[in-house]
Amino acid sequence: MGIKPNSENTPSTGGDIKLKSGREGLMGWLNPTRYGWERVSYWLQRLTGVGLLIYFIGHIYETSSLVNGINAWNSMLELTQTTGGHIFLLLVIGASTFHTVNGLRLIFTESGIGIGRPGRPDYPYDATSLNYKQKSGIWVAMLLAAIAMLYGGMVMFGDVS
Amino acid sequence: MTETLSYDILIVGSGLAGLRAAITAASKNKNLKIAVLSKVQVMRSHSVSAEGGTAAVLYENEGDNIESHIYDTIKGSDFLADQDVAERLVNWIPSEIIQLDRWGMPWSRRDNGRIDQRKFGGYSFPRATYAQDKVGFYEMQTLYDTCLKYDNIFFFNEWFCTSILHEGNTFQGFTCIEMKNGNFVKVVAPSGIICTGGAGRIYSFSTYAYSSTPDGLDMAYRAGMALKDMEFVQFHPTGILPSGILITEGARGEGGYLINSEGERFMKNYAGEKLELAPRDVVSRSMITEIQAGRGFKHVTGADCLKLDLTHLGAERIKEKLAGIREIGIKFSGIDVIDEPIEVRPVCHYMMGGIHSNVDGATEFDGLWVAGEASCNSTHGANRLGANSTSECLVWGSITGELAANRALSKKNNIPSTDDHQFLIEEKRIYDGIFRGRGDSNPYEIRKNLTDTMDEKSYVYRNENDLIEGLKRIRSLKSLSWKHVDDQAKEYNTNFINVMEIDSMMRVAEIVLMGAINRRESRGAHARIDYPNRDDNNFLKHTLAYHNSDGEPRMEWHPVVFTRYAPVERKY
Amino acid sequence: MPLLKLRESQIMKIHYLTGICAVFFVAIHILFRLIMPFGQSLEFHNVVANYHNMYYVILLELILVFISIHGFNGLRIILIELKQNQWWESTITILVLAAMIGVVAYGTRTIIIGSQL
Amino acid sequence: MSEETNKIKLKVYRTNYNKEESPHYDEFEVSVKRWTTVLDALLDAKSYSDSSLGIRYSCRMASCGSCGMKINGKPRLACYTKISELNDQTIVCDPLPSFPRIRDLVTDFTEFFSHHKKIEPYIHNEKVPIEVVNKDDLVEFKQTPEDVDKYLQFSYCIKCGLCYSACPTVATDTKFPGPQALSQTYRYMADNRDSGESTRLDIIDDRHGIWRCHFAGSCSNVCPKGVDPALGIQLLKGHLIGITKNDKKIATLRSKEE
Ligand SMILES: Cc1cc2nc3c(=O)[nH]c(=O)nc-3n(C[C@H](O)[C@H](O)[C@H](O)COP(=O)(O)OP(=O)(O)OC[C@H]3O[C@@H](n4cnc5c(N)ncnc54)[C@H](O)[C@@H]3O)c2cc1C
Ligand code: HEM
Ligand code: SF4
Ligand code: F3S
Ligand code: FES
Repeated sequence: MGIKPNSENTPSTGGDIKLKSGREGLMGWLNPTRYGWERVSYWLQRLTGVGLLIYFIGHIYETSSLVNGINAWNSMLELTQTTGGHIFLLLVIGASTFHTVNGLRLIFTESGIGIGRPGRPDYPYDATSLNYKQKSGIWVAMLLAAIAMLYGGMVMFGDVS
Repeated sequence: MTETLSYDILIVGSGLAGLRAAITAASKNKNLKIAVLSKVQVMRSHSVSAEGGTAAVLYENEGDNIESHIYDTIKGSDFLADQDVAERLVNWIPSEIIQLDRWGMPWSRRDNGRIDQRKFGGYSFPRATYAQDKVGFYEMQTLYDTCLKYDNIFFFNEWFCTSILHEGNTFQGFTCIEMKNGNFVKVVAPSGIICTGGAGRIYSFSTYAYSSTPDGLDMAYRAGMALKDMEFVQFHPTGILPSGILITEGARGEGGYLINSEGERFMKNYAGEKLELAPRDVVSRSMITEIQAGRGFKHVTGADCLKLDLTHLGAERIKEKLAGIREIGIKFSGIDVIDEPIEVRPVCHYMMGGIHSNVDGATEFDGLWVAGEASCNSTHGANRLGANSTSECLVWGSITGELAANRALSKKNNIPSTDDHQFLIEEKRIYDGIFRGRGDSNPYEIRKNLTDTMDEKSYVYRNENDLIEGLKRIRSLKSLSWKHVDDQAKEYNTNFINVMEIDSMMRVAEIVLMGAINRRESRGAHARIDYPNRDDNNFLKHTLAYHNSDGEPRMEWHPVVFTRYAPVERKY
Repeated sequence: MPLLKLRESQIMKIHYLTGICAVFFVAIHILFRLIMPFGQSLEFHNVVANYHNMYYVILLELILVFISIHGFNGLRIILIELKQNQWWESTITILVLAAMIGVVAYGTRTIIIGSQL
Repeated sequence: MSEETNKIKLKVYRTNYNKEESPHYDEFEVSVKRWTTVLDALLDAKSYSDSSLGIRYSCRMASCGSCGMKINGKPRLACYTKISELNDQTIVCDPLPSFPRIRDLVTDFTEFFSHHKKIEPYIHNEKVPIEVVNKDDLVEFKQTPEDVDKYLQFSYCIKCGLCYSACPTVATDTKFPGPQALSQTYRYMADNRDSGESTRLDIIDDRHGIWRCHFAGSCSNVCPKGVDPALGIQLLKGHLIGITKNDKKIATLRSKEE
């Protein structure tokens, strides 16, 4: 034992005490419990961001077959222009729409725009920042994503040759 | 296992008084190492609950003056205050208000940018400086944040002090339990300040935090210091049911009424001039009289009560100035004070008594000071005025901080002797006597019994029979075998802490009752039905209680200091 | 590396700006897919024809750079939030930068060769 | 309004790592009334069923910040949560997520407090002496009620840590100051007595600083005191990017005549 003053000036005699970290880790990111729409949007933004990045890298790889001539391109098209490929593309369309619209909302709010002003909170407390503008932004993003997927589906599945 | 930690100043208790003392001492000299020990996390101290205001004279140009604040305090105390101490308080506190402003305190303001003040009970001028209705909370936050500026203040979060180490009458240190890991440790220093706050949890119906138990008082008492004026317990008129949470006096200061079941503003019959803003003892007694006359309400729990009406203040005023109590009302009583009067009842709120100290906050031990509610330097005498307590904490916090720092500086190189004798005795007392004790009654039931007895037998009105009955009950509880701790774990053992707290409650409750029995008069908060008048011939003096190794406290008297005001009849 | 010494707020400004620009670029990029039936737009000669349009090539390059910066920075954010120690953080920064440069280089190669086909 | 008594089941997370006890839930039956809070129920269980229950509490009126725990899946204050408003016959109490666990419901706040300390949460002002030395010279800062309203909301914070435990970034990032500390940065920035803005912005504009907040909003969702930390944080970001300007004028001391 021995005193261990740390930078926080909260000394402890330490000893054999064991603590267990309570961090939720990755589970905390999606955390299934009820934290409201903003949490859902946080999670979707992240998911779609990573999804888009993967698609983006894939897309670059896909288009690179161009350099190897028409045969290589066509065989690549054969791989991707399948029903499965189209469904994947549909998800990408949805993801990019959501990510874009919600991303624009985030750019505004994270610059302090449209989020409200501090003021005297009256009980029962409703957080100003979790206002209807934010919520409708999230819903609009989801709605547009759905519409985009619908439209994309019509284009892709409507007249595939 | 005797770990010894050595600091320059030890401050036990991190309420307003403790933190204020720490800052003064720390700013005095960077080389002083200051330890702030608290059984809760530092910023969780009971002071955060203080709501209404801090009294100070700020507006002499508008008619207030120092003289009047002094006189109000002394008159409020029913002339039992030491007058030199009251003068010290009143002269000092304005600078503390300004100091807090410089440190970032969010005082409520007037439109011209100056600090605002509101009316409070017993004052002849609106001088309760306020910050909405969370004064204590904001003050705590301001002091805590300011403490973080100093690298020489060390916070001992959740360290429970059990006893004072001393050599003769010289302070040496404390024995403590670090709750997180259960280690029993000795902490020594040339100077110490006790700021362990009030002990209102010896009552069941109480505004106090659960942590406000008398272990600090008991620690001093066991070490041989006197507890002074313990029979004076203040009952605040407006505690809500069923929890006892406080509705601040500020609610009446802003214009709230008390009404009885006939819808009458009954205070006009008791204090024609000041009405609801008479001092607390007066209002509480009037309320109990109303209830006894059958003009009370019945709360759904069965308790008698009256109502506090704020509806006429209007939503805007309430939301702006009494936001906290509106929240409390809705949450804990189910009543929005904007729409409906709220049920209230007098509730244990403040202990005028405490560890005997002089005008500098010095105790009977060299090197040990006491500040805040734990102290009884006799500012408040027999009845404290609302808003004078946070003032007291701030003023004596800085006074004692300064004095403790001076002593620590002069003894900088004298490492206190580390004789283990007392440490071992204390270890035996708490580990053999309590931790490994072999009681069979449930200590929590004993505690309930004790606090209910206090509620019943030494409430607003007292009489000889009740008090003696109460004392008997406490003594019989004390003699039961209840000292045992079911939880034998070392780390974070709240069961152990609780039992130690109950142990101290026993002794202090006994002192309150004995003091009340001995004081055969009515003065301030101590109202005896059998002796309804103040008796200046026999009882214009302080009660002292000393520890006696054979159990019962030894009671003594102590003179009151007068400087300029002779006692007169107290009318409002 | 001075690039690594950017303040976090500067990095985020870049992140937001690249995001906003991406909205427009990608919109044009997708509109190009829609001027003719979707399947047709993907035929080799149509695609290569696009690559001969100077403006379109510049647009593609910009998309490539901007989205790489934005996307890989996003990835960096996620990864440094996962684990905190000096080694992990510098490794992530370097890897992400390398991947970003790699993707941009690889994509640029396609664009250059494509425009010469 | 009658005084109905109702029996509920209280499921409490129990563990003591030092005794190699594996985590489990203990169940208690507690009778509750309309106003019984979760804290009341827990203390009831502690007093009459199992006194070894580890729990931290003090003020029982939601002003000290001790009793934060996860109640029915969400971080809440035990003393501020009435059982009747949970609408559930089973109440599940877990320790606050993201804090190291000491025992049962008790968690370690050292790291949380140190984040608060790191943002230098005290008034910086070079122009005005912060310590009142000369007692004859008692003048306060000029600060109008409107000036107070700009930061007052953020000083409602009771340091209960609920926001910290709800934040997804905190769930993995140990260096992230968390919503509490960040909103206190805003509190001091908005206070016109303070001129430490650039110092503090420097501290939080760090790799693990303010930008690790992605406006998940959970902090404001759980805050029992209406602090709305998410608001403060986003406004700070606005300042850092340079979109919003701080129009604060540093307050001066009142002159003696005023
Ligand atoms: C609900 C309420 C409202 C009030 N409102 C007002 C008001 O409006 N105006 C006013 O002037 N006054 C008011 N008061 C009174 C005032 O708040 C208190 O008197 C004052 O806060 C006491 O402060 P303190 O620093 O002495 O002690 P406290 O704040 O009570 O702190 C005691 C400290 O001692 C520590 N401690 C105790 N025992 C031990 C131990 N054995 N070991 C280690 N640490 C220990 C505790 O952890 C705590 O940190 C109010 C009181 C209550 C109950
Ligand atoms: C088209 C317009 C786009 C806009 C307006 C946009 C906007 C944003 C914004 C504002 C964020 C930050 C969110 C935060 O701070 O938490 C973000 C994150 C991210 N974006 Fe985009 N983005 C766009 C396109 C893309 C694309 C095409 C990709 C894929 C390559 C992408 C990948 C990411 C990733 C991986 C993240 C990190 C996720 C996180 O931090 O939680 N974005 N985007
Ligand atoms: S911001 Fe709210 S939730 Fe967070 S610590 Fe402060 S009071 Fe608690
Ligand atoms: S929950 Fe966390 S991510 Fe931001 S808005 Fe609150 S700090
Ligand atoms: S006990 Fe103080 S906040 Fe709950």
